[in-house]
Amino acid sequence: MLLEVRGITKKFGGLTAVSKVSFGVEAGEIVGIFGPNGSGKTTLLNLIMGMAEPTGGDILWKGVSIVGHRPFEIAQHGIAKTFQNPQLFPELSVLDHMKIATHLRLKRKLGAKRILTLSGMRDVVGEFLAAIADVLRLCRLDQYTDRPVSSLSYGAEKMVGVAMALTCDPELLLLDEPTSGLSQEETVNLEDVLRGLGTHGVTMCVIDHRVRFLSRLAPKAIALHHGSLIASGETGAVLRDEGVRSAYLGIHHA
Amino acid sequence: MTFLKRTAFGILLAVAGVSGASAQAVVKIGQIEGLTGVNAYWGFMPSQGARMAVSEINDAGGFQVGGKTYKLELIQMDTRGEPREATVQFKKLLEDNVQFVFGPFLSNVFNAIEPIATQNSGKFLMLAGTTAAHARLAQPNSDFLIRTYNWDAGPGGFGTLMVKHLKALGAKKVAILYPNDALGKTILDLYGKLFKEQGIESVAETFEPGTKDFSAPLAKLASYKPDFLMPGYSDAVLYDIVRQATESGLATKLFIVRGSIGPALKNKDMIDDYIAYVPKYFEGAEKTDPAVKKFVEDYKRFYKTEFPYDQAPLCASSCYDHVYMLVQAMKTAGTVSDVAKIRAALVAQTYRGLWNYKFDDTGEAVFSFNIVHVKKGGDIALTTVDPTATTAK
Amino acid sequence: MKTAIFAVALAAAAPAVTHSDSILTICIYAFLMGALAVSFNFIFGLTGQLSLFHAAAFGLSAYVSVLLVTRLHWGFWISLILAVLAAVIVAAAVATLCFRFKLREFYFAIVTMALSEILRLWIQNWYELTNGTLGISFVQKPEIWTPYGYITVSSSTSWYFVSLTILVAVSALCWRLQQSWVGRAFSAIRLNEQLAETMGIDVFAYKFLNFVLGSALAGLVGVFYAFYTGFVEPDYLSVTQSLDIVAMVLLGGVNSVAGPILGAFILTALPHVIDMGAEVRVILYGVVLIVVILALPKGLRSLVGRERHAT
Amino acid sequence: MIQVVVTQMLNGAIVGALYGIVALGVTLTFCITGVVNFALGAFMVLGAYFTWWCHEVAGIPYIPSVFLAVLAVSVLGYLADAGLFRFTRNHLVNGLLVSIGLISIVEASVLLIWTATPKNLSYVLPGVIRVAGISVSQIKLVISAALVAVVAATYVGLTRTWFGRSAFAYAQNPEAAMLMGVNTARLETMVFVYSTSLAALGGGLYASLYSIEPSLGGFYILKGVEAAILAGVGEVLGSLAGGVILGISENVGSIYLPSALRDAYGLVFLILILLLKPAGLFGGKK
Repeated sequence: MLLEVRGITKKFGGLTAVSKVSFGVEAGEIVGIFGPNGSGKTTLLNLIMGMAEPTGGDILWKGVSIVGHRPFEIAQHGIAKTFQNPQLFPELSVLDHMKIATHLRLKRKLGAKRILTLSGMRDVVGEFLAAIADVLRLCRLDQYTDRPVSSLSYGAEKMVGVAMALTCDPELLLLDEPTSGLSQEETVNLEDVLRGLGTHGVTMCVIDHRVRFLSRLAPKAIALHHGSLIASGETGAVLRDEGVRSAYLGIHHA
Repeated sequence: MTFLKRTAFGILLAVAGVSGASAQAVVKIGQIEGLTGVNAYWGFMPSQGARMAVSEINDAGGFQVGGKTYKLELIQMDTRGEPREATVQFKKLLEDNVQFVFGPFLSNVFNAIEPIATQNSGKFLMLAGTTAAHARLAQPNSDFLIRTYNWDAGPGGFGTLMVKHLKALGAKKVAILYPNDALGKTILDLYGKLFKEQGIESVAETFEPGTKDFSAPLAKLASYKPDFLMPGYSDAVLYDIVRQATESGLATKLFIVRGSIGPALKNKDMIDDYIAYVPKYFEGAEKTDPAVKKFVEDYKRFYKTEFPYDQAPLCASSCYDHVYMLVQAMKTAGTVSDVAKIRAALVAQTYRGLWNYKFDDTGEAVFSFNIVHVKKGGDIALTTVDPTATTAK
Repeated sequence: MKTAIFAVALAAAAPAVTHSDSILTICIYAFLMGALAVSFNFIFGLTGQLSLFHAAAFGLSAYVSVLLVTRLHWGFWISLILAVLAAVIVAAAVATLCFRFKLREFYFAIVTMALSEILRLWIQNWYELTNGTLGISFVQKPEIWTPYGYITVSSSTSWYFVSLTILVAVSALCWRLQQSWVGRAFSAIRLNEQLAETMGIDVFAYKFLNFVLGSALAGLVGVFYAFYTGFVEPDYLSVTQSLDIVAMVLLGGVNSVAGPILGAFILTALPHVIDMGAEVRVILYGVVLIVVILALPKGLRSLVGRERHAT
Repeated sequence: MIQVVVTQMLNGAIVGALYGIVALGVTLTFCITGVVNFALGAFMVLGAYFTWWCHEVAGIPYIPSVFLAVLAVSVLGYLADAGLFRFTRNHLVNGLLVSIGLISIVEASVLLIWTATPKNLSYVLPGVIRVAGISVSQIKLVISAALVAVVAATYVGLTRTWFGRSAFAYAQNPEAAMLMGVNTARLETMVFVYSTSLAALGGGLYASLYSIEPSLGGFYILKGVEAAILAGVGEVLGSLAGGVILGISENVGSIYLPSALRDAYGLVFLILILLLKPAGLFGGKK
C-alpha cells in the first residue's frame, strides 16, 4: 500500500470537516474523490499534504506515519499537490516555475553535495532542462515556455501547476479540482494529459466536480459527504451507490 | 550702436570686476559644525557668531597685514554630526587650502577628523570648542590645535570654582541629571571628581538624548534628598528639566555649568535658587559695556530677530570674538599664512572683546565669566570672575 | 556581466585620474555603503524580508573587531573573523526568534528594529567595555598581503582599492547565489511561500540561511568601515542607519545587484554634489528621494536595461 | 515609594496618551491605505511649530492656535496625499521611503525658518495638583483628558456613522466595500488627512508640555508605530491603550532601572507581545 489513510479526522473549532475517513491507494492507481461542496475533499488532500494538522487518525506513507511532517518534507517523500485555484509565482515565466520545481530533483540527485555546485559559475539546472522540456510538452505548455505566467489563460495557469507538480517527479500526485474553471477543450486536453500520466504509472488522487470526467479518468473512487466516507471501491459502483446519489441530488443534479 | 556700447561697457565692467577681485587678497576661514540633524543646535550657535564677525570685518573693508588689505571668506561645512560626513567635509576644507578651521563642537566629529588633522599638523590651525580637544592638547604634535573654551577643571577653570562656590553655600549632596551622550558623559565624570574633591556627595542619572519627560528620573533623584540638582547640559533640555523639576517641587535649587539662565527666568516664581555659570550675563552687560551693547544691536540687525537672552548668543558671541582674535593674531604675527607664527601670536595675546580671553601654555582658552544667582521672583546676584587678570601665563 | 567587468575596471583606474583626497573618501564610503546595500538587498530583494537589523549587524561586528584590536591587541584578520562570527551568532538568534514565530512583513520589520535598538542601547550604556557614547577612536589599520609584501592600509588610495575589492567580492557572491538554485528558492519564498513549501523548499531553513548570510556580510563591511574611519560610536547601529540602507536599495532598485550599488553611490555623493546651504541640501535630498520613488517605483535600475535573472 | 510609583504611572499614562494619538493615526492609515505613514512625525512637528507661531508670534490665544495649526496641517496633509501618498497606496516600502523624504524636507525647512534653538510656549495653565503625596501638573491632566476625548470621539465616529462603518468594511474587504458603494478613493484620502490632523493635534498639545525642536517628529513616530503594533493594527481604542502601556512601562521602568535605557523597556514589552500574540494585545482578528 503506497498511501494509507486511517480514520483521519479534522475539526475546525466546532464543525468537523473530515471525520474518521479511511482509505488506501496502491501504487499506479488513480483514485477519484467524489462529494458535493463542503464535503471535506480539499481538507482531506491538505491533511495528506501536511498543510493542515489532523485532529485525529493517522496517515501512512509506505507504511510510515507522516502525520506532523511539514509540507516540504512530505514533498520530499514524493507527494505533490496542485491547488484548486492555481498557485503561481507572479512575475515569473513558465520556465522559471519549472526551474524552481527542480529543487527536489537536485536534492535527490546530489544531496548535501549540491552546495559544491555553487563554487562554479555553471547553473546546475542545465541538467534538468531536457526533463523540463518533456514535462512542458506533455502538458502542452511548450509554446508558452518563456511567457510570464500572468499572461496565460486560466486553463494554462492550472496546467502550469500540474507541470510543476510533475517536475518534482512525485510518486503520488494530488489534484484538487483540476478542471474547475476550464473550457471544454481545455478539459479534454487535461484529461489526455492525466491519462498519459496514468499510463506512465503515476499514482493520483483526483478531486473533481465533473463526475463524468472523473469517472472516465479514475477506475477507483471514494465518496465523501459531510466529511465522512460514504462509499469506496470501483468507480461505477460508488456512483451507483444510493447514499452517493442522494448526497449529490441533495445538492444539484449531476 | 547702443547695443555695441552696452556690450563694450559690460566687458569693461567684467574686466574691472575680475581685476578688482584679483587685487583683493582673501583669507579663508573654514567652519566645520553640525548644522542639520539632531545636534544642529550646537552647530547653529557658533556658525551665527562667525558669520556676523566675518561680514562686519569685510564691510569695514577687511584688515591690514604687512601693508596689504585682506578680506575674510567664511566656508561653513555641515557635518550633520556624523563622522563620515565630517571626514569628507574636513578633507574638502584642507584641499581648499583653508588654513584656519573653526570647530568642531561635537566630540564624535572631532575624534573622526583628528587623525587627518594630525597628519596635516603645521599646515593649518584648528580652533575647536569640544571638550574632546582638551585631552588631545596634552599630547605631542598638537600644534594644529587650539581649544577656544576653558577647561572646567583647569587653572582658572570655572568648574573648580563653581563647585567651591557650591561648597561655600553648604551643599552636601548634589544630584546630577545629564543626557547620555559624549559631552554629557565627559562632564559627568569631570564633576563627579570635582565634587568628591570638595567632599560633596553626588548621585547621577542619565537619559537618552531626545527625552522630554523627566518626571521619572527627577522623582528618583529627589528620593536621595539632594541639596542641589545639576541638570545639563544645554538649554535644549534645561527648559524642560527646570520646568518639570520646579513645577512638581522635586527640585527647586539648581546648579548649572552649561546653559543659560533663561530657564530660571521662565520659572522664576518656582525656583528657590539657580546658580549658573555663564560666560556673559548679557542683560546686565549691555547696560554697562558698550561693546556688548553694540553686539546685541548688531545681532538684532544682522539676523532681524529679537536678541534671545539664552545660550545661543553665549556661544555666538564667543565665536564672534574668535574671528577677531584670529585677525588680531595675524596682524601681530605680520602674516596670514605662517600658521606657526599666528598660533604663537594667538596664544600669547590677551584679548578683551565681548569676553576677556587668554590662553594657557597648551593652547587652551581661559576667559572671564559670570556666576549668576537667580532667586525666587527673579532677582539676580552677579559675581564676575576674570582669570585672565589673575592666572599667570 | 561584461558591463560589470567594465565598470570595475573603470573604477580601478579612477585614482590615477583624480588626486583629490575628498573625492577618494567619498568613493571609499560609497563602495562600503554599496556593499552594505547589496548585502541588505540579498535579504530584502530575494526573500522579501524587510530587516531593520542590518545596521545592528554592521555596527556589532564593527565594535567586536575594534574591541579585540584595541583592548586585547589581537591581529586585524582574526578579529575580523570573530567579528563576523559574532554577527552570525546574533543574526541566527534573531532569525530563529522571528521565523519560528512566523513574523511576516511589517511585524518582522518592527521586531528586528526593536531588537537592533535594544542592542544599540546596550552597547551605548556599557561604558566599561564600549566607552559608550564617547565612542572609541583608534589608530590601528589592517595589514594586507600584496605582491610587494605586507603593507598597512592607511593611505586613501590603498583604502580605495580595499573597499572596491570588498564591494566586488560581496556583489559577486550575492550575484552568484541569486543566479543559483539557492537564489531561486529564495525568490520562490518571496513570491509564494505556500507554493514554495509544497515544491519541497524548507522555507524556514532558507529564510534563516538568507538572513544570517546577509547579516554576516553586513558585519564584514562594518569591520572595514570602522577601520577606515578609525572611530566607532553607537550610532553605527541606529535605526536611521538601517533606513538609509533601505533608501539606497529602493532608490537604486530592488532585486538586482547593480541597483543597490547605484543607490548607495547617489545617496553618498549627492550631498557633496549639491553645493548649497546645509538645510537646502537636506531638503533636496528628500525631494530626490520622493521624486525617484514616485517616478520610478522600481528604482533607477529600471531605467537601464533589465538584469538577467535566474529565478 | 508607593507615591513615586503611582505618580510615575500617571505621568507615564499621560506621556503615553501622546504616543497614543500618533498611534491612532498610524493605525487608521495603515488599515485603509496599507502604508505605515512615518510622515506623521513630520506633521506633528509642523503642528507643534504652527501652534507655537500662532501663540507666541501672532499672539493668538492657545486653544485657537491649536485649532489653526491643526487646520493648516490638515491642508498640507491633503496636499501630501494628493501629490505623494496617493501613488504609494498598499505599497508599504515605497510609502515608507516617501515618508522619510518628507520628514527630512520638513525638518530642514523648520531649521531654515525657525533655527535649531528649541522654542518654548509661554505656560498655559501652570501649577500642579497634589493629592495624597501624588502630584501631577494641571496642563498634563487637561491635555490627556483632551486626547482621550478625541480618541473616544474617533471610535464613536467609526462605529456609529455610515462613513465609519464603511471605513471598517473597507479595511476588512475592499471589494465588498466598493460593491457597497463606498467611494474608496475619497475614503482613503479622508482617513489620511484625518490622521495627519491627529498628528498635528498631538504636536499642538505637545507644544504646551515641552520645548519643541525640529527632530521631535522622528522620535514620536517610532513611539506611535510601537504603540499601534503593541495594541494590534486596526484597534482604535487599543491604540490609545497601547500608547499608555508603552508610556507606563517606560516611566515605571526608569524608576527601578537606569533611565538611560528608558526606550528599551517599551521595546522589550513590544517584542514579547508580538511573539506571544502576533495580532497585538487587543487585536482579535488575524
